[in-house]
Amino acid sequence: MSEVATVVVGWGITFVALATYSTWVVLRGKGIGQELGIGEIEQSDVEKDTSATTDS
Amino acid sequence: MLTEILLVARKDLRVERRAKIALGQVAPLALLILMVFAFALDANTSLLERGAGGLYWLAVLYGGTLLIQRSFDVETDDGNMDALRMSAIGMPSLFLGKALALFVQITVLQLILGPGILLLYNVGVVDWALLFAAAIAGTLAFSVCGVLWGVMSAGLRVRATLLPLLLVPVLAPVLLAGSRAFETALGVRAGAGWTWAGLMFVIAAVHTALGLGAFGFLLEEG
Amino acid sequence: MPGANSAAKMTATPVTRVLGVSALAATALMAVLGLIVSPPDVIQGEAVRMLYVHVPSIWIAYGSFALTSTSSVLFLRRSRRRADQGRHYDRLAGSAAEVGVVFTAITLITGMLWGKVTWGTYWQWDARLTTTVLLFVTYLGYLALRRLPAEPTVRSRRAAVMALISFVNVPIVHYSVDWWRTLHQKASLSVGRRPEITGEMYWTLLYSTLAVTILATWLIIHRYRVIRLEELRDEEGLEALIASRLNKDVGSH
Amino acid sequence: MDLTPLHEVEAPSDLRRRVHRRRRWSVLVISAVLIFAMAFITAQGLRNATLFFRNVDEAVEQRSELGERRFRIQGRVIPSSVKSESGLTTFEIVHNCVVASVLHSSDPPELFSSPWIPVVLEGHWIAGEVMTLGGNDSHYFSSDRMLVKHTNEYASANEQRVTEEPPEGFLDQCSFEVPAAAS
Repeated sequence: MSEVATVVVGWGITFVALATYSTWVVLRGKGIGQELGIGEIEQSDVEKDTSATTDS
Repeated sequence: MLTEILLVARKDLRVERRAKIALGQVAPLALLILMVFAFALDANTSLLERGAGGLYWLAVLYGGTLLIQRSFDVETDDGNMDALRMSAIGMPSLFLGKALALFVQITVLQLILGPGILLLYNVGVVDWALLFAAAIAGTLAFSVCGVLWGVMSAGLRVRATLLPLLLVPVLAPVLLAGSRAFETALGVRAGAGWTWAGLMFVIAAVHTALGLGAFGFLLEEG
Repeated sequence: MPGANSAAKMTATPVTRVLGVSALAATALMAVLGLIVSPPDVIQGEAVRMLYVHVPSIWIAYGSFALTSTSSVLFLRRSRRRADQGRHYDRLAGSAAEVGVVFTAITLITGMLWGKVTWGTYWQWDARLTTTVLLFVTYLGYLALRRLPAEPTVRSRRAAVMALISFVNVPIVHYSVDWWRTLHQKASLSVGRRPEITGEMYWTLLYSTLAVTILATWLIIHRYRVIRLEELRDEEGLEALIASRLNKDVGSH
Repeated sequence: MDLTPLHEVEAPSDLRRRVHRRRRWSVLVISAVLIFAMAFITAQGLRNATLFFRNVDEAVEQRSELGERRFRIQGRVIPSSVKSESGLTTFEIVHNCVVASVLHSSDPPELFSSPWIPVVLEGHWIAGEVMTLGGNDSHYFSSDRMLVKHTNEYASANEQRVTEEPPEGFLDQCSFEVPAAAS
């Protein structure tokens, strides 16, 4: 692999891993919140955060 | 305190002597593993000779893990843990006592494995003092770490897989140090065997200190 | 912070929303600085850009594990006085450890890629690499211990002790490059030594650390809240179970 | 499940104090032993026992002891000495003013071409007369594995050119002169 390809792969893995993990955390919180019937109250907040993380 | 330690150790050893798990099952199993290593490496003696130290400690790790598991299964069966807590024995004594009992058992295991590698792997000893020092240091580290991490997984339903997962990373340096020290003692590697033996003593000391401090937290359930 | 006893505090708050957006912006800027603005290295060329994810990741991992140990100590002190207290410290320890493990994994992966282009190998058993992978496995074990089905107090206490013991490895990992001869280069920055790194790269590295810190803080806060929700769910599930059992008993009589 | 209200089963205060005192004592012991252990490890230095590589000067010194055994050797590549021919690369490496000649038999990593780059080689000594910068030598190092050991120095390629000059102060004490590269 060339230097540039390595850098791209390395940064790519980092960002994908962090984005996946953040999304998982937020979605899980949202899921359990709904299950418990407290998600609805603050739903809009959760959604904002979801969109904020998945992009990164 | 010393009497308490001996009391705990004697209790564990008596349980062991009656059940004969260590001698009757674990030791033969460890010997079998030594044989299987020989098959895996195609009885290539030069390879076996060079790897003898490492294979020896791997067998000890395997047998030792079983013994550690066993040492705490005995405690958690039938609510023995509560009985122990209620007896006036102090936590440090309990920790040291159980470590002492494990030390004896692992030593017995090694007394069987030691001749095993000498005979099966065709190795000679060039430095007996180092060999014994390394064996003692390694056994100390094994038993102290074993008690500390054994209690961590004691009484949990998935302990059979959890204990090795927690124990192996901690014992990895001991395994490394033990293998290097043995290789020096068996004359297949020139190197600082005594430093490695020293490292195992340090690991044992650190874990003794940690165990003395932390054992109380681990046993006081709720 | 007597923690999360009202449900409304559970999900995102204005503060974390701001934090989340700034984490996003900060990491975007980090990519621009690290991948485009900062110069290539005189020897390593473009490969030097791995520095800006590799080094901040392990620092965040160290920091998270430090947070785990600190809150474990606080948890042990609290729960000693009363068994039902200090739960929030336990949750904090758990969330920080998980984030730490994620960043340790990133460090290992980026390190292997970087090693392939500069050293010419993905992996070597030198002191730094070996201790780092042990650190990773140890904290994986910690997370496994936290997940076990057991009484929460027992489990948390054992996990807290394990967190304390596991932290011993962190300084060993960090100083391994000074104590032993390793293939890995010495620490990029350390106290009391002149940084041997040119200005633009130095500032990019510091900025990347800041960006990743914001992201990690946001992650830890959210993970904390999710752990709290999981606990609530478990409690509620237990209550529902008891209720259904009671109903059945009433029915059968 | 334990239904007793927990605040009612608190230990009497004097008992608690005693427990606390014992705890403080054990914390002291722990930290003392930990510090001792750390000091021991650093002082005694496993650095000798865990040699990932030997520097050129040590490898030359321990030649008889090493014999034909495989080990890793570390030194900086002298740029003017590199010659490549039919898959074999010969060059000289230097550390602490001791020079060793190397015969390397696989493709070197990309960064090998940087002047004065430190490399770690895996292989063993072979007896044979060779001429090096440091004078005649009775052995050369036969290697089949090369790792480039980059340092923690980073410099912008925009500002600094790749120089053929040895790193500052690296060869100051040496008795030999290094000729400029043929390029």
